[in-house]
Amino acid sequence: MNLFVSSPHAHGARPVGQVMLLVMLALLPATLAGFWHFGWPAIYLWLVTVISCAFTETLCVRLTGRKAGPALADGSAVLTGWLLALSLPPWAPWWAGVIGGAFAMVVCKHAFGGLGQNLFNPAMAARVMLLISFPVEMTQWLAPVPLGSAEAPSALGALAITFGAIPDGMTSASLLDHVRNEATQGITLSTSLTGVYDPLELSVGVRAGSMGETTALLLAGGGIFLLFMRVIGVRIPAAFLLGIALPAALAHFLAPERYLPPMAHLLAGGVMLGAFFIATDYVTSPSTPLGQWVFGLGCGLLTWIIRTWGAYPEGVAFAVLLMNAATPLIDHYTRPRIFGRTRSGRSLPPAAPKGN
Amino acid sequence: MGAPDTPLFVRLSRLLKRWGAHPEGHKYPAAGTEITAIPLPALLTLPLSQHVGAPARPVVAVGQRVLRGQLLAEAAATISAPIHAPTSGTVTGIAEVPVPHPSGLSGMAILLAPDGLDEAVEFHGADPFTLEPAEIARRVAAAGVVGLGGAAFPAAVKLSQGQRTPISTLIINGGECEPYLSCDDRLMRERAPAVVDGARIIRHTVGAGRVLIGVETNKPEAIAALREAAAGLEGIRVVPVPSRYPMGSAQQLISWLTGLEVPAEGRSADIGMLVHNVGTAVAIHRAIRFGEPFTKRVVTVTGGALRTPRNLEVCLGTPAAALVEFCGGLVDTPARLVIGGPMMGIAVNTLDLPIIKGTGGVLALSAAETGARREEGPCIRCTSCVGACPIGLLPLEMAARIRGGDLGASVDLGLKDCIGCGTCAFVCPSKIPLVQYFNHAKGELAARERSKLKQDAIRELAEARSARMEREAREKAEAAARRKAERERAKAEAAAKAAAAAAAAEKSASEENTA
Amino acid sequence: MNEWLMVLLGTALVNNVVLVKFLGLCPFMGVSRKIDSALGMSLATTFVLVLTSALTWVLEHELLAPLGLGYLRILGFILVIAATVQFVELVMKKNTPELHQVLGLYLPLITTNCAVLGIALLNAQEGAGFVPSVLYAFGSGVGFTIALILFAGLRERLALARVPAAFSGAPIGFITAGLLALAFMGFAGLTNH
Amino acid sequence: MLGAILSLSLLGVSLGLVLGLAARKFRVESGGIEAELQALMPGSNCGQCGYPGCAGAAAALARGEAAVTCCPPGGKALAETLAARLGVSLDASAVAEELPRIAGVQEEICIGCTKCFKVCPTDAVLGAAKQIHVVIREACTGCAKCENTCPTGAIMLTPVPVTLQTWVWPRPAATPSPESVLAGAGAGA
Repeated sequence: MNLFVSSPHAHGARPVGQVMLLVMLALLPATLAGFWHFGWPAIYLWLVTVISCAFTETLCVRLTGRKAGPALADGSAVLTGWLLALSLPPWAPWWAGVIGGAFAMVVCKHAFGGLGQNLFNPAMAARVMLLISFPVEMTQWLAPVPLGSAEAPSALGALAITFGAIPDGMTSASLLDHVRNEATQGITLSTSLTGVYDPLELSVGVRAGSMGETTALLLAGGGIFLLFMRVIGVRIPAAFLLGIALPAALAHFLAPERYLPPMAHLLAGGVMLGAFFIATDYVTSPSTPLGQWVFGLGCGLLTWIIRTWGAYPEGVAFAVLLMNAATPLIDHYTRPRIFGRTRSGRSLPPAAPKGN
Repeated sequence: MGAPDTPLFVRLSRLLKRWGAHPEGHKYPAAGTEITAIPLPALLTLPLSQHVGAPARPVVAVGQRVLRGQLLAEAAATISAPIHAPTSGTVTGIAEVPVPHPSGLSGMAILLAPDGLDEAVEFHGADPFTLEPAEIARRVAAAGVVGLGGAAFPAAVKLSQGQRTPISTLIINGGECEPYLSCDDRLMRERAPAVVDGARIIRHTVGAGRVLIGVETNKPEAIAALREAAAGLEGIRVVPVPSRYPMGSAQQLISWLTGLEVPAEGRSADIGMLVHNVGTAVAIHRAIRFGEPFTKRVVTVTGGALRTPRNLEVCLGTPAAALVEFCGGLVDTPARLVIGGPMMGIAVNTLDLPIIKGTGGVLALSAAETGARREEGPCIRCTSCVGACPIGLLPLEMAARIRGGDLGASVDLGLKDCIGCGTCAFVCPSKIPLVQYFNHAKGELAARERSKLKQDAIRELAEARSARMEREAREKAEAAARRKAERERAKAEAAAKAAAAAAAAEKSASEENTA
Repeated sequence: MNEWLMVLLGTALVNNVVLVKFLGLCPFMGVSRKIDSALGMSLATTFVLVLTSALTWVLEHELLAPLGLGYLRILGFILVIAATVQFVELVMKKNTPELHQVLGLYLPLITTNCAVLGIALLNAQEGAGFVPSVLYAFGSGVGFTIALILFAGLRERLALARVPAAFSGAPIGFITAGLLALAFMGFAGLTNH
Repeated sequence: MLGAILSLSLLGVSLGLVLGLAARKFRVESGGIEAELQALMPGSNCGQCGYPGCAGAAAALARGEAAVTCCPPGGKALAETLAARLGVSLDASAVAEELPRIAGVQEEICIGCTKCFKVCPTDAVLGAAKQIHVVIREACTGCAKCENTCPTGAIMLTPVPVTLQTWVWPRPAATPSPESVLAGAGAGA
């Protein structure tokens, strides 16, 4: 029996490992759809990335003199690898997954002290690092080639893609890339979007993009599952989606020829993945209720700004990183009101009792 | 929810702010058993400090025979409470014994060996409505009644407080939001008329207009019984409140029932509210109507490692072991023994501890119930604790700063507003002992405050000493100077005398010469 | 109007003085432990930046250029900047002692803050007009402020993190700064439209 | 060349003039940090810091010679206050959390020599010649001066016993071996 055991003497929380498992469960449908859309190379890339994360996590934990078992068991490393894989071009070369995974684990997580200590979302930081360092490989999208279709590479042939190079003529542009390219040539949206933009197609993933970008519907479904299971709160995803939809709607209303419709913003690119799975990362998002609204809105708004005016066609990863950087500040300035105090922290005045 | 006259916007805001937690109740089977009295043990141990405030001062001698209800120790200060003999017997000692305290340290206690005769002193009951409020408060104080909701704050202090500030609403707290405990539940079911009468006495004492009895919805029988007892009585309303921890905290209950918040640096009386626990109401009822001092209470004895959980009425001072034995003993080695409820109770490593005024439960929890003992994990900033905190604090940030040794920063974050309810630690997926961090910091800050006071006192002493030394030195120097001056004057005088004498001699010589 | 906004945006975000141009790293690492002092420091720097860019513009265009003394630019600028900072410190000490207490150690740092000299030199090199020069300096100050305050927030959290000893202190500070710079790459191209 | 020399000299002289005038106009009496520090010290002049009394320690602190942790009677609280005032960082764990100790008299061997109460800086020892001395616990700083002068070893420092009133919850033990090999307690130097 131990003395100095503090109350409470009962616990009612889901352990960390279970939380991570639920997130993975929510990601599963979209991932499977991604596998189906992009075939074996995508599966290999996913495997390589997850293994890279798990391996580097083990290495780091061992280096700090602890047992790797418990650290791996919480599933956070696998989840990071998973999210990173979902945000990469599905036919990216193997080394992208390996370098990205190692960067995420070593530089973004364990240099800061491991789980719960990092300041930036490891998956997104790795994604941005890869994009900046290897812009060519990181923008080679391709139209879905569903498993079993004629163009789909076989399990063996796919090895040549993941560990070699993408065969010529396979690449295609994602919607956002396409719009960006057309816009630089002065082509108006109504022309450039003809035959390319179909909300239905985008929501089921028949579009070029990364695995986690294409099946918006399944991702949103997974997100709603997490909301329902109370793994994530509603504030960040709702604010994220609002933060991108509102300015997009306003701009599209004012100049439909220049600005994409809000639906396209919501369904294309990594918004669904970002809003439900990336921005909601506990560690790197604010802890105050108001701060979570600010954070989500900021993510959405920055995404829209970068997509609309920036040099990069997709801004989710940058927006999340930028808001990660602002998280401590947001927390600092959005402390909740304490019971019995005003927002500024002064005690409430004694109220004269009402006559009865 | 039937919270009366709560503004609509407050009710709507509750949908957004869902503080608290929903621990598993575990109220049954104990809640289904009637309150049973247990036989007297061989020795009653009555700690002098069973309440908030100064320990009581013994007024009996070792070897003295006392009767039931006789005063054993008197209140030693304004905030203190007397202790009475629960039965007749002999005082066998006044000594240091282990008391229920998280430190496991000992405290002074009166040891009373019952003689089995249970002879009582004469009690003087009265009709409360003919008594002056001040007289009621005095009698409640003399009966040693303390708040039975857990804090054990002397009840009479709150009653006389009510005389200074106008009280509009009396709230009787039947929340009993702690899991496992059902002593208040049984009290309300079995002694509803006493609860209601106690409430009426308190209302009379403080001059409150209305009485709200808040009971969590998981106690429908208690609500029914109270409603029956209060039927036909003007201004007494039984209000069901949602079962949510910590609804039984006075501030949360007030806020839920009236929509008003107690100022952080004030008391509930500041907003015209007074809260008393149902057990306290019954104790006040007995103290006034029958003149009985507070010497017995209902205790829930339960837990997965106990054979037959039940509610017992026991004399104060009975060892917890006797209660457990009466309930058939343990079926299993308990993972943890707890005095009080599982959320705020204290873990102990022995059952040889007396039941005191504030003890609501004795729990023998199995390993499955405490949750497999796992080490503290890193904080993943999931903010469960932020959502759960009924006060609106940021437990994760406070704990991080305390861990880093920056107690001042944790105070800036609102450490002093923490009520220690444990909801944050309950919902923490990493099992971080948040409550211990906060208790450590609060204790450490109090210790620093004490040492600062001591240092200020010491500084004064040191300054007084150096002033004294200076004065002494000065006086010495002055005295020396005086003596020196004296000596010199004497010397000078002597010299002058000698010179005069010499001159005189010379003169006379010359006179002689001239003569 | 729009053009000026672009200058501001460009200097504050896209070509952030600290995170993209890597100027002024000394106060960036030195005065970023507390959000409050970071705020004071960055406001002071912004003030000095604007003031000195105006003064150095006058110096450049009224004295050095007419006399053909372009080669004395660095020397002259340093002289003016140092004197200005000293002056600001004196005024601050007198009028806002609290702020001075916080910044006391760091104010002289502004003298050697290469961002201040750098911006002045860049302005002179590009031969920018008076208003664009001041605007450019102001935008740089805003960028410095944003970077410093963000970084201060991050470091306040870092102070509570269980950073391995090998990384604790400056190393993790630089890693964080690097990741922050990575995030700022997202602003690239914002002013091209 | 001449122009360069002239213009730079002119610039320097005029700037120097402005600064000189400003230094006069905005002159601020330098605050007595030493006095401020001395007010924070316990004031018992016990000498445990190794400086001549609290004033000496305050002076040393102001010069940056003494460590903020130099005052044992002040303990952790004083160290933190001093660190905050002087703007130096204090590793809270570095302050030895020594149990406070106070003096006590063993009646059997006390000979009533009065030496101890003559040296006590806070008058915490009471007694008279040939009488057994008593220590007032509230006034004792634990400076050990009495212990050192007592000819019979009757006065000794003992740890203050922890009571129910003074007991403090211990800080939860940190996660077992958290990065114990590579880890430092805090970061952000």
